[in-house]
Amino acid sequence: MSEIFGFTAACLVGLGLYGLIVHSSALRKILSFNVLGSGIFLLLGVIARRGAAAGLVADPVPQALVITGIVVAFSATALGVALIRRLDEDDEEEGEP
Amino acid sequence: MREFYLLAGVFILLTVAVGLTRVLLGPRGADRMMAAQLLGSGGIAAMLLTAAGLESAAALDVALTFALLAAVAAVAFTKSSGRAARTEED
Amino acid sequence: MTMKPFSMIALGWPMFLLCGLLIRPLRKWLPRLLWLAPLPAFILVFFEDVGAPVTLLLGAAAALWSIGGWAVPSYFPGGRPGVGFIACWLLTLTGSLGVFLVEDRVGFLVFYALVSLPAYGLVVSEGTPPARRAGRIYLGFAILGENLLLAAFVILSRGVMPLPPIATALLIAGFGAKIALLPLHFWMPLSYTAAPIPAAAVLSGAAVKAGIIGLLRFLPMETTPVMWGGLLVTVGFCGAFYGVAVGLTQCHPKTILAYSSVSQMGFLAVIIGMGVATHDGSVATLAAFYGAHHVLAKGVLFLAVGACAARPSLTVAPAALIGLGLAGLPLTGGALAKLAVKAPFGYGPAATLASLSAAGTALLMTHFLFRLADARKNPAVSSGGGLAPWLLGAVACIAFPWVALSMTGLSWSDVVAPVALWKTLWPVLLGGTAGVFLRRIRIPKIPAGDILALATPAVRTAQGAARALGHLDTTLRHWPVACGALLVIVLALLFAAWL
Amino acid sequence: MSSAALLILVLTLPVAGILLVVVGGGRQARGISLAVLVGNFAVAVGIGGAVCRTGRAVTYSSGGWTAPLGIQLRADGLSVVMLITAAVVALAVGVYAPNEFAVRRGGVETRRSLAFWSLLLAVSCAMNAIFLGNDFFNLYVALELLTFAAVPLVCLTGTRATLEAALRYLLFALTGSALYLLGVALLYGNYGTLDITKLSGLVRYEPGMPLWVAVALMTSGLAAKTALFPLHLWLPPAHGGAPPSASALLSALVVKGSFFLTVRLWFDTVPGQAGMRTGQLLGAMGAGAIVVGGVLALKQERLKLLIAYSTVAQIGYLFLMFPLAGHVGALSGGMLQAAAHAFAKASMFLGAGLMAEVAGSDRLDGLRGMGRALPLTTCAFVLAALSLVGVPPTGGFMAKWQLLSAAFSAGQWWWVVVILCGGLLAGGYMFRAVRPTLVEGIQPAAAIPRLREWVVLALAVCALLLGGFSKKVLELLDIGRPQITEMRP
Amino acid sequence: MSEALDVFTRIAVSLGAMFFLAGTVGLLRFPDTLSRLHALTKADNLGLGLIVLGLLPQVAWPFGALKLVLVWVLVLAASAASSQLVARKVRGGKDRS
Amino acid sequence: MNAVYGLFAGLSALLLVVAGFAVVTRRHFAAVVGFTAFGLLLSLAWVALAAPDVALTEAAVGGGVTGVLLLSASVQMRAKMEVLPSWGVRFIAAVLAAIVTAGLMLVVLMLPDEAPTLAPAAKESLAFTGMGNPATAVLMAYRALDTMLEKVVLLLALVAVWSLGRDHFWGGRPDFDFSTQTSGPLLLLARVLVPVGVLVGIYLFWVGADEPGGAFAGGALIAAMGLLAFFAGVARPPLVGSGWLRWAVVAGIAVFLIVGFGGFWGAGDFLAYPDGLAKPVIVVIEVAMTLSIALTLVLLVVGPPGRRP
Repeated sequence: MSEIFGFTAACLVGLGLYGLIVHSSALRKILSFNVLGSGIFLLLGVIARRGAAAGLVADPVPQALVITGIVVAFSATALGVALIRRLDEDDEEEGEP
Repeated sequence: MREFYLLAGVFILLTVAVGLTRVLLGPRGADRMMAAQLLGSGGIAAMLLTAAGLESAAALDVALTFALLAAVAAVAFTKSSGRAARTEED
Repeated sequence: MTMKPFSMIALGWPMFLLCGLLIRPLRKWLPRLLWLAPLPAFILVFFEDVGAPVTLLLGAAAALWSIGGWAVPSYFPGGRPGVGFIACWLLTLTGSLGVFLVEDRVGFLVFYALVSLPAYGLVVSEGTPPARRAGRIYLGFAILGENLLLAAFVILSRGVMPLPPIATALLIAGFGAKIALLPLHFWMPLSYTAAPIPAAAVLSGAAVKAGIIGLLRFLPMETTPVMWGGLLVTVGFCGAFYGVAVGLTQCHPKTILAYSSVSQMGFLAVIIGMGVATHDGSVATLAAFYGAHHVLAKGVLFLAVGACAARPSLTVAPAALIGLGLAGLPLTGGALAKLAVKAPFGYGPAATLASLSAAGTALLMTHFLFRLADARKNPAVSSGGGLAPWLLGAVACIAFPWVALSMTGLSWSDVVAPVALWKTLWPVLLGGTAGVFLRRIRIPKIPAGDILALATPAVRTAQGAARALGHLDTTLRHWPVACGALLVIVLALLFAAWL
Repeated sequence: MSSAALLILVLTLPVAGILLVVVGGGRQARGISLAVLVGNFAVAVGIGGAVCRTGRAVTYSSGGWTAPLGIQLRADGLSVVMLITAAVVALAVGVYAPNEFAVRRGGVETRRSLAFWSLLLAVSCAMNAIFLGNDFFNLYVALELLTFAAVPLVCLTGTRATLEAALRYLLFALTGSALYLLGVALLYGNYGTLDITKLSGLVRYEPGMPLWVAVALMTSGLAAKTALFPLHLWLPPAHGGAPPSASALLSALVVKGSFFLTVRLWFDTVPGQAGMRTGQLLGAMGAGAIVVGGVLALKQERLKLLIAYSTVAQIGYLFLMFPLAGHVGALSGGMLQAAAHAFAKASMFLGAGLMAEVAGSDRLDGLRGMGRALPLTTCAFVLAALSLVGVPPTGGFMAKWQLLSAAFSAGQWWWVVVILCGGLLAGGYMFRAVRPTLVEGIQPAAAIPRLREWVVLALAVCALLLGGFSKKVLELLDIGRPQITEMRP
Repeated sequence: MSEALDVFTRIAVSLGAMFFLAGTVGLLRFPDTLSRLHALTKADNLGLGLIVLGLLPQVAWPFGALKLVLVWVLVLAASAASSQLVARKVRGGKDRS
Repeated sequence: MNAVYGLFAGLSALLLVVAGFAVVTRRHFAAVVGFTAFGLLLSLAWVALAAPDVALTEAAVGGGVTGVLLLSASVQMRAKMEVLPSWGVRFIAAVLAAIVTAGLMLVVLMLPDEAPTLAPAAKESLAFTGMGNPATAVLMAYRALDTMLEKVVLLLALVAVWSLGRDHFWGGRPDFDFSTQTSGPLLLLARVLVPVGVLVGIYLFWVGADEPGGAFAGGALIAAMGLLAFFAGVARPPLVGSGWLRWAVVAGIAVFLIVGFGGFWGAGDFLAYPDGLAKPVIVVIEVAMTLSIALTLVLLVVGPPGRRP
């Protein structure tokens, strides 16, 4: 049954990739990257759920990987946004001397 | 009973998701924000129902977290410099 | 890199002198000490058994480097060439001697690179636009040759016997680029014309022999298939006559000498080719003997160009002796060399062609001598430097073949026999007479580097291709394109792996 | 502590250094970092010694939790060579780092002093983690660490162009690592482990489409981070615009991180299993890199951009090892190229930095007279160029030798043509870079500390020595390699 | 007893869901931003309240119940404050900092 | 079971619709709002996938700090509409993405029927760690090295963000939109929400050892509360040059390292926990980590210093 989420994950990956290709603004690329990342995490979640065994409802290892992955993805988002903001500030300074 | 919770949760989710069309329609930033707010409280409700439906105590904590964070995004929206939000109105 | 201990000293010594450049007070003196650099290698020749071909070539090369080194200060204002020139000189020298002494393949490539690449600094040291152009072309060829040899040597080191044809072809092409085999020759006239006279002397005399020793060592005459010998002979003869033909259209004595080098190296290739074609290993020594004579002869003729403004009388006559000697004037070193290599040619058409090429050499040399005589009035060509080194070189050039005669298996009686005398004399007479007549005729001028002029369309095509690649790069560096390419690569990899 | 514990030390030492730099502020940053980098080098050499002594790979399981549950660190010959290379380059960059990154005694911390030193240590840490990692997710974290260290290095000067380059780099690198992570997820889903050793045992018996999807995703993600043609969009502006110390790190080390992972994937995880075509595809991209990078390098007017495009081209050589996998010389040739390029390229970028400091810009036509103004640097420049062109006896030459040898024994002559063309192009663009420095000219007087020049020269000499000691290096590379019993059909 | 509670829960939860539906309709159909805001805040707070009320009998006492109530209180506070802020912003950005 | 199926299907559909909206829409602000909604749905999915730890982390990060980050960026964006490439490019991109998606779906179907899993191994070793939550055991014991490196990534991201500041502001405060003129509702919100939030954050990390929760979720929640406090003007972002801040930022990793090397002495291995003391030691690490994470996240969101010290 968790295959449904597996498919969703695949679609999210596709959506993220599509967004990454077509968007020209960096913010949207970051957003798409996050969608892509969520898809991957969701896939790991499905894999974890499928690995339920030994009385555990899910395999904890992929879940831990996802948590680590979320932190990394957030760091990436933060750095990207910081860069965007800085570029915007530069634009403003150039626009309003 | 558990089925009922889950179905109710899905119903609420779907309902508020329809409200998300506001995000699409706008016209103001505030409208979009409100739609997200609605999804926020709807999501919390769905989360509570799911917690009951799946008997997952931790989901309550998730709902709690969302309840705490519901305001933060709205505040971030209102406090961020209003320039872009206003330019969007015209 | 493997070599004998004494070789290490012989090659370490110039490197040691090179380090002297780092010490400021020594820097001033180093140009006057250049003649010392090849001495250990020269001495080594007499004590160490390195095989007859190497002994001959190395001895002659070391001698020429020493004489050339002696001449260097007189060609530069204040006797002080730039630090770069000295460094390049010493490096090229090390490489030039090293290729004879090193025993393993990788080591050979190292010294081969050393004799090829730093010579760029010698070619461009005058800094004029033609010198820079010549340097660029020279370097291009050096790198091309280096790359071809790299590939060839990798195949060699795999130890597959017999050698695959591709390896032989690569070897011939690689070394051919060094010895200016047709059609890889056009860098030579450009570089030798551009280089300062002592540099041109050592490059034309000693440095090119790296290619000869390479051919001798890596295309063993006993085992290389006959076909390749035929190829070498054909290409060599073409070069021998082509060099004469284009050389005759030139005015500058240095350019004429350079075309003579093209011709002579072609002839040397013929000799090697004959050895290969007959599977006769002893030809290697004969080729080396011929080559060794060419080392000294060509080297000192360049010095003659420089010296002739100072004392024309002391220049032109010995130069005539040496120049016509190259063609085989009886009782000169050249005649000995021609006689030594007579054997492999036998009596067939090859022998006739060889004699004709000797006649061609005589013709070209006559042309050169006239131009040399003219040059004494032209300060742009001859500065009148290096008289003493020139005279010493001339003596060495005339004496050397007699000293080394025993190594060729010829005896006195062979040399002074009337038949032998006639055999070597008639081509000289023929060529010389033709040369005198030719002076009356106006010969169309061909720019130095001849077929390079034909390369313009090729250059234009290359520029077009480069521009196209530039556009390709710009396109690929668009975000959507690159990102899409990423996905395409994923799919392509999957497709490739899965099938 | 056993010698295996050195593995954890080389990982944590730079981390400790980062913490100290952040806490101590910019004032002590230089001292702390240099001490840490020296220590890092010593430990790397120590690991090398341990590996050589035992003749086997050294492994360490953190916390005593063995794989697959825990994370294993593993140092084999490849790791050791790259560890030492990275340690040398990082140390050299640290010593070279100009005053702009230092704070005078008693001064206040500056933005750059804090950022530069912690990022330098972070690059070192990430490289070590990548070279030692034996777990694909652990390697993912290390890879991201590397990205986060590399991106801000690009825009340390804060000009608009570098900020844009950094953003572009960040986004593309993130896309690449996302694909890599997707592959990792699929690997785990199929085999239930991320440990390379374990995986290589499992995939031998259960290959299949999911495996190849994972491998394809990981490989292309890593190729994006390595800037393999045609995925090189971010490299020229990033490497060409960053401050020289940063460019040296980026070109010499950072791109090698993801490349090293590709090697781990292909040579350690699925050795001898991929069909002919995948290797050919990777090789074709490498060939494209060699040609396009080389031609573009020929067209550049700015020294640093030229060197950056040369990196694009040189990366191409690295990927020629994949079509030749399984033949003697392919792996060693690629790794030698990675190390030799690291030394030579670091030397060139650092040297270019000094020249730009003297000349005021890095335009090629403004470099005349450098030979007189900066003799040591020019000398290093020439040496490094020779290594990049592949002139004997440099490391670059030995690398090409190995690759050619593999190409011949595989009977794939087309790679020979590519390598030879690449050599000619490299000769051309390096000539363009070097020639102006050797021509007479007048340069404004600038006080460049001799030490900085010596560092540049030392790196170039390393590239040279790598060729001289290539036999030893080749022996070292062989230690701890999995025995590939089955050759490709 | 438990059945009676179940019935109560069902009724409360269903009512809550209806309020959400109403909120959505309001959000979509009301003519201007402020009235939409008005409809929304009322509806979703009430809806959530009803659901919390309905779930109260079903969770573990006292900790779970406390959390449930806390969730509602927090959402109330958040929505009260944030709708104020949004409203101010809509009315002319007086609150601009 | 049908209802669970319905939940899965409904959630999936919503996830796709919302994510599609966030990706496709041309308005930046709308996309960001959509993405926030997406985060919420995603946490629901995590709950449904029996991964409450992930759900908490996703909720705390996605709903809090990421939301603020993206909103502030989108509001600052000058151009409000996205300029998309031509139809052709979009079509090709869509086709490529669709092929990848289809391939992935196929792979999902081909996942082995008997899923390989480390759950038994994790369960078996759980007793040695003294913890009840296997996810935390993975994070803090089995794969503690990952967790440490990931914290270094976080720290490095902070250094990176700081390095984007301007030289003359160095050592100053981030120029985050904190209020100079505080309004009533906001103040109220800050006064009510922040203490509760911090409390809940501490609670989350505290129960993390045995139940879903953990340092990162707790830290992220506290960070969001910190941001709220800045918005309300109750607190101000710290000077980036201040010593305490630096110490606090590195505390988590430092404790990790100390414990790690203590492991050599106490248990013979790096990051090995002595018998019976595993849980307290881990809690010590988590305390330091929660502090560092909360602070780092706040600093990441508020950005580089933008005002003179």
